[in-house]
Amino acid sequence: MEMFTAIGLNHFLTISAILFSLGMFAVMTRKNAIVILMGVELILNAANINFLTFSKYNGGMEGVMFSLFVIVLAAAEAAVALAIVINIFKTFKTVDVSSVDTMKE
Amino acid sequence: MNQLTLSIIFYVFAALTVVSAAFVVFSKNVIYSAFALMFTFFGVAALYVFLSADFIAVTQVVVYVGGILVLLLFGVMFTNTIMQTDLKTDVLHVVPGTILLLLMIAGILYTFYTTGDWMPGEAQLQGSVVQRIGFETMSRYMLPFEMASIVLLVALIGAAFLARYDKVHNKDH
Amino acid sequence: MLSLIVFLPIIAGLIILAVPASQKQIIRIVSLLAAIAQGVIAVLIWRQYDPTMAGIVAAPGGSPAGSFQLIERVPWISLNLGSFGPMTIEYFLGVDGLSITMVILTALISIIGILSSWPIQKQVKGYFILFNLLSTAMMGCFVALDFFLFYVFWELMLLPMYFLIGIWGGPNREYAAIKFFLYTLFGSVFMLLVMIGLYFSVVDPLTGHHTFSLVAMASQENYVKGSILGPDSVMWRYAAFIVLFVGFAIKVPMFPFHTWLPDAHVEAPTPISVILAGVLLKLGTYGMMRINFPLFPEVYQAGLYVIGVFGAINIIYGAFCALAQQDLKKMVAYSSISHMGYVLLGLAAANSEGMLGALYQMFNHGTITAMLFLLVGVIYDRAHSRAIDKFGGLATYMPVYAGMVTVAWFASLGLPGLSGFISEAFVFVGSFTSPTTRPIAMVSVLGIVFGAAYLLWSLQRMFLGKRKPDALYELEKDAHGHEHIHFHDWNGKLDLDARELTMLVPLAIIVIVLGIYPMPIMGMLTASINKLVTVLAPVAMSAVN
Amino acid sequence: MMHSLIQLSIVVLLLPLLSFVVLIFFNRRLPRMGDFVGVGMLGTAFAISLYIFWNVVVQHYDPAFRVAWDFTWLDFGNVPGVGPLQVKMGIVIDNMTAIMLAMVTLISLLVHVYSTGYMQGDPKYGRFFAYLGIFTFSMLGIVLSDNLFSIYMFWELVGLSSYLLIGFYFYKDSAADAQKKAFLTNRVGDIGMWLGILILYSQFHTFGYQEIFENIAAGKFNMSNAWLTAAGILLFMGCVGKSAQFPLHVWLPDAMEGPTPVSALIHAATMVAAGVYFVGRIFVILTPDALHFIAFIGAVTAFMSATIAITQHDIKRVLAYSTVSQLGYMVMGLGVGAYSAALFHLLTHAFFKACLFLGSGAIIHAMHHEQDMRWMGGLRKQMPWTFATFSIATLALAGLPLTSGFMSKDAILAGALGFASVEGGGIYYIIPVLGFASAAMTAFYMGRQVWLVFFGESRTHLKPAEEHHDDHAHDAHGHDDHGHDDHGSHHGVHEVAWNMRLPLVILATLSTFVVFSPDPLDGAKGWFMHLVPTPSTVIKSEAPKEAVAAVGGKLLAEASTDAAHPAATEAGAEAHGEAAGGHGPVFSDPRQAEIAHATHANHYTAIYLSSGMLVIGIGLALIVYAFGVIDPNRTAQAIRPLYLFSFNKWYWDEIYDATLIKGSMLISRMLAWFDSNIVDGIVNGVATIFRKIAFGMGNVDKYVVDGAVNFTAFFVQTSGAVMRKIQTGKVQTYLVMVMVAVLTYFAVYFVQLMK
Repeated sequence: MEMFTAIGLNHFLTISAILFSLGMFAVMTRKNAIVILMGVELILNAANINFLTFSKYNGGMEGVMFSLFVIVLAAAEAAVALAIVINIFKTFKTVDVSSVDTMKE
Repeated sequence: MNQLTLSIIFYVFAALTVVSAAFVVFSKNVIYSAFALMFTFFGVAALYVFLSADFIAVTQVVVYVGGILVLLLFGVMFTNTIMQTDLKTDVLHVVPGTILLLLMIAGILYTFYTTGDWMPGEAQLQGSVVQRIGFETMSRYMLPFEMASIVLLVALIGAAFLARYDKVHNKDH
Repeated sequence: MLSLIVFLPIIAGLIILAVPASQKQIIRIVSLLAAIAQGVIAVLIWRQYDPTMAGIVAAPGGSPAGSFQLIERVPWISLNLGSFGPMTIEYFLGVDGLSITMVILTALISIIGILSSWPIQKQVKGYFILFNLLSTAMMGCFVALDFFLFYVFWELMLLPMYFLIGIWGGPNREYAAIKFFLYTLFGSVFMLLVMIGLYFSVVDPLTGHHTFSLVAMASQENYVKGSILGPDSVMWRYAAFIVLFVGFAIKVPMFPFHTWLPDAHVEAPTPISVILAGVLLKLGTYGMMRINFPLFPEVYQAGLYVIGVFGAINIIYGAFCALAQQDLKKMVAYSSISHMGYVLLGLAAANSEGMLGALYQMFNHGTITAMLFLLVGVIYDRAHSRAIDKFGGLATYMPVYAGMVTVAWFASLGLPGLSGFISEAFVFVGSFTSPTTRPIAMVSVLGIVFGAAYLLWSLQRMFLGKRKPDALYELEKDAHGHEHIHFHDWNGKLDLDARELTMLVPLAIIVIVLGIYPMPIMGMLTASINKLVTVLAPVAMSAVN
Repeated sequence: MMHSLIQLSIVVLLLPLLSFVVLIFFNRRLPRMGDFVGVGMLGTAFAISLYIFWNVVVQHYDPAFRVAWDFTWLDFGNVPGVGPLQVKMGIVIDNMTAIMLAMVTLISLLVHVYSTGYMQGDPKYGRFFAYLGIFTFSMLGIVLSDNLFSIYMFWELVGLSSYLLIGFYFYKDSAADAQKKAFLTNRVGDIGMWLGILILYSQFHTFGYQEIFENIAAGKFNMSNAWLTAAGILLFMGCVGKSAQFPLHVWLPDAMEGPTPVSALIHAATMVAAGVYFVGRIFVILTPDALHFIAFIGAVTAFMSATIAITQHDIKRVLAYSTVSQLGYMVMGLGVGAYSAALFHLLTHAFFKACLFLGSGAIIHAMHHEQDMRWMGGLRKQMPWTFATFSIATLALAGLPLTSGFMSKDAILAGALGFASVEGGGIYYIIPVLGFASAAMTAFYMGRQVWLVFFGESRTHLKPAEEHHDDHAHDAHGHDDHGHDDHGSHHGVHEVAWNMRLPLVILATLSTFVVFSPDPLDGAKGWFMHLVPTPSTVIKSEAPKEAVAAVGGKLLAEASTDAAHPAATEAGAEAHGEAAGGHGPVFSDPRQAEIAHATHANHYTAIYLSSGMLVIGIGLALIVYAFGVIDPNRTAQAIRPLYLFSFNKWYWDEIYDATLIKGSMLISRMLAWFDSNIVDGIVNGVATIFRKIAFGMGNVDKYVVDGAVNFTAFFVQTSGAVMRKIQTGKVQTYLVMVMVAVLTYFAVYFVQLMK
């Protein structure tokens, strides 16, 4: 019971792991490029949770600062990625990444 | 607030985060995914509060929900014609993907629980850290901060260029 | 100068990159100009070459400068590996008697190859870029004196070849391309291991550091005692020799590893066949002479008999297989296997006559086989088939073509007065003079008869006699009662056209001139060959040990 | 400084080549398709050769005459283990060369002249003269060469020109077959010759005759004597191929598919004699064992082809087998040591056989390409010139006294008799017996031929209509494009034009004895035998065997006296009636001396015997064909197996076809099957196995490729295939790979934690 009531480091890490895996799953399996982007956001969020957790339980400010930068970069990433997705859509008339495989040749 | 209440609130938000994240991932409808993602972001923001990072939580809400999510929604709108009701997306390799997902969770958690001498340090963060963030930003993290701003600028210009180039490109043809 | 001749085609490739894909003629002309410029430089090198300088190993004192010519040597990659000391890979080019003829041959065949690529219409831009890349890689292989550099060029060759067969080839091209690629890749992977082993075993006497320089490796006194491939590590040296030999033998191709060649030739377009047979096969035997044998002379001496036996198998087995073929190009491909067997046999002789014959045979086989494949391409262009039995009587209707074929065929079967004879003759002279390979030589002469048999038989079936009832061409009578030949969908000239003659006539002239007076090429080889034989001699080895 | 004769001989050598080059490229642009170029060049060459002949033979008249010149052709530099090594090419002129030079250019010139008539109207008229040019060039090359390497080169070039000329009517399948057969059969002989050359080179690192002879004489041959014998026999293999000796004789009769002037020039007079000439050149290094071998081969060839010639119907085929038979004589002559006799026969045979072939060409021409003697007859009235010259040549071939053939053949037979007696009789008498039997048969079949062709009544009308098709197997037909319509009619038969008659007359004149010797019974008194004496062997003979010493003890004693005192030789020779004996060669080798002596002793025996054989042969021919006492057809029926054996040429073609050709094709098909199914099959099979394994892994599909031969290759191949599948171009797939890798790492990590 102690394990469930005393909210500690491991609880946060568990949530972060689940979030990360779900994000990874989206990136790996979904065909829609936008859902993939959402998956990436989930991964970033999971990372952020980890940063903050360790920051809190270590007493340092590094994690907080890093999570801040992560959020900033996520914003940048989302902007650029969406621009690319829209470009892909204009070129291929689809956002289905499985049909965008010109790299193969 | 006693420990138990805190725990319950934590679990509520944790469940909100995880469930809505799962919904994001498993939903076939992109619009639903996008909205579920909003809940996830909120849930995560709440967890940030638990972690004594209220400034980050606020930033999370502002940037993610206000910015990124809106962007994503725009993306959904752009890439799916409104008339096209079928916003569902296919999922590739569900079974291996799910197996991989479970394996991943199991692997990470196992690592956490077995490796962890995650003993809490003596000095835990307490209370608001907004002031300290401001202090750190302007001193120790000056350079990364500037660089982040430049990256943001470049990303903005790049995004604008990508979208614009596309138009020019299209005109050519 | 050597850098120029190596990288000219790449420069041409870069220029082509900037040309729009629709400007096919410009692309072709740029490539041709680069190849001609390469040819001009090759001629300049030839004129400038001093045949008295031997090469193979460094001049006394350890410097290559007094022995090799046109040396270009700058550090290329320098890494500090901590306890291993500094690792330097050099950009080290130079020519000696072994490579000079190959450089000339490569330049010549490149020109011919580009001329014969003229009719290609599919993705011209990509084709010529790859072709130029291939040209650079081949030339680089022949002039590189740093093992690492050699390896880079060697691997660089595979890529364009793979695409050139795989995209511009015949119906079964993907199979052939993959087969070619995997076979040769298999050979070169082990070469990499041996190369690294050699690096840690050899010290350049001038710098005192480990080196990839082939010149340093060729002198047995530069090997460190106790190192992995040092003089006392007998087992590893044997293993390294065998592994290297197999790597090169695949390229030759030697008997059990030869099956990629007929497939690759049958599927490859004509110019690629020309390059493949004309230059690429030579890289195998060149590698043996430059790297495999001088680096491990005592293993070479121990393996002479085996090499000779494989040579004889190649000669006779290739001839027999050629005899049974129905596809003209496949027959020519097997004839290449047979003729490369002569090179192996000459190398097994371990004396000057045999080695000289082998090296001269490499040059002659390049020119003669180029002719053969071009001629096969001529009939394939017109009739879209190479079935030997589907013609008959062509000599009556295509006299110039038949005359060219006769010259090429007789050159291939080793008629005196044409260059192939002299090289084959000296391969036999050498291998018979050496007591080790004497019995092998006595068996191998049968190859002369069977070589004549399959060539003459195919000549008869395709060109002599009368038109076969199921022939792939039609005869039409004109107003004067003369019969004219007609192919189903061919609108070009029926007999050889100007472009084809431009390719074939110079080759025929080379074949005839070098058959009558071989010294222009042979004179450049003798000093190096004599040096090589000295380096490989058992006496030289025992002196070191 | 080159001797002027050398310079002239180079001109002679190059003129026909020039003719070839000009004609092959420009024959269509020249008037008359350039035949005057060929004739003119050959005329010039002949004039120069005649000058050389005059200078050497008449002015010098010295058996030891020899001029040589060479140049460095290939320079191998300072070869390790050998020292400075050069390959030289050069020209040597001695009496034999000068004579051959004149003979070859003369016959070539006459054939050129003759061809202007015979080949007229052929669409490839100009090219014919070009081919004649390159043939003459290579033949002269053989004659002038001073080393084995260049003679081998010209040897093969002669093979090439023979190939081109036999296949002149290449649109006929029979001609295309014959040319291929000729080239390949010659190649078989050539590889023997090449191995012989290699044996000698491997010891001395030189190809020059003179150096090799000197080295062997100095005892520098380091291998066993068996190798020297092998070298001799192998070099003789070249002669077996080129001179159509048993067992490689099969190509020569088929070579009659070529135009008749070609048969006269190449397949009768010059090229086939090159083999004999070559054996003559290397005569001095032949060991006794090798000589025995050569003698037996020659005798068997002479006998066998004479038996075949008896039953052939085709006029050219009879002559072809007679050529083989006569070449057998020459080879036999060399084998028994009658060197000068054999070469003498080469010369005389060249003239009368060329005359016979050209004569038969005239007949064929006149008969509108009818070659079957059964449908000829009675031609002596229509073609008197041809008849006269043909008869003279026939008599020379049969060996009637007063002809050149008599002198040379008799000298060979005398040599054979002498040889047999010296070698101790027994089986060695087979050689002269076969020789005399062949002489009788030669007289018989030549009598038969002359009678069938020239005497009696014309039988043209007897020819069955279908005969033309039935006889395809063994009949050689003329041009396909004209002449068929004229079959069965003979009203057009008339004497040929002057340009075909003149060569016949000249050649017939050269077949008489006066040209060669003042004494019609003894060629040894003539200039030829004087100028071309049998050279001393350079082989160190072993100690004389006891048996030989016992049988020929007296002879041996005389011989050693000969060696010691040349004067005594002269006296001894004179006792045997040899007027010119004073110039006779002096042999240091006892065996050679004995044979020479015994030959002199048997001179008259040979004359009597061979004249007897001649009488028997011609008499039998007259009895059978002229007087009709014996019906040839009925006789043939009576001894049908023998007749068929002879008619089918001892079944050699069938034997070779069933064994060598079918065997080679079978092996080649087996090896090709082996290659594509076993060698490649292993490669592909391994690939297939791994493809299946890969399927089992669930990630590999039909794009899996083969290509590896052993385990490592399999690994590379499989992973290559997997990689290919993995390279989907989809980032997600790559990501999955990364995750799998990370998880694997986790797994490993956990396993380590467990421990």
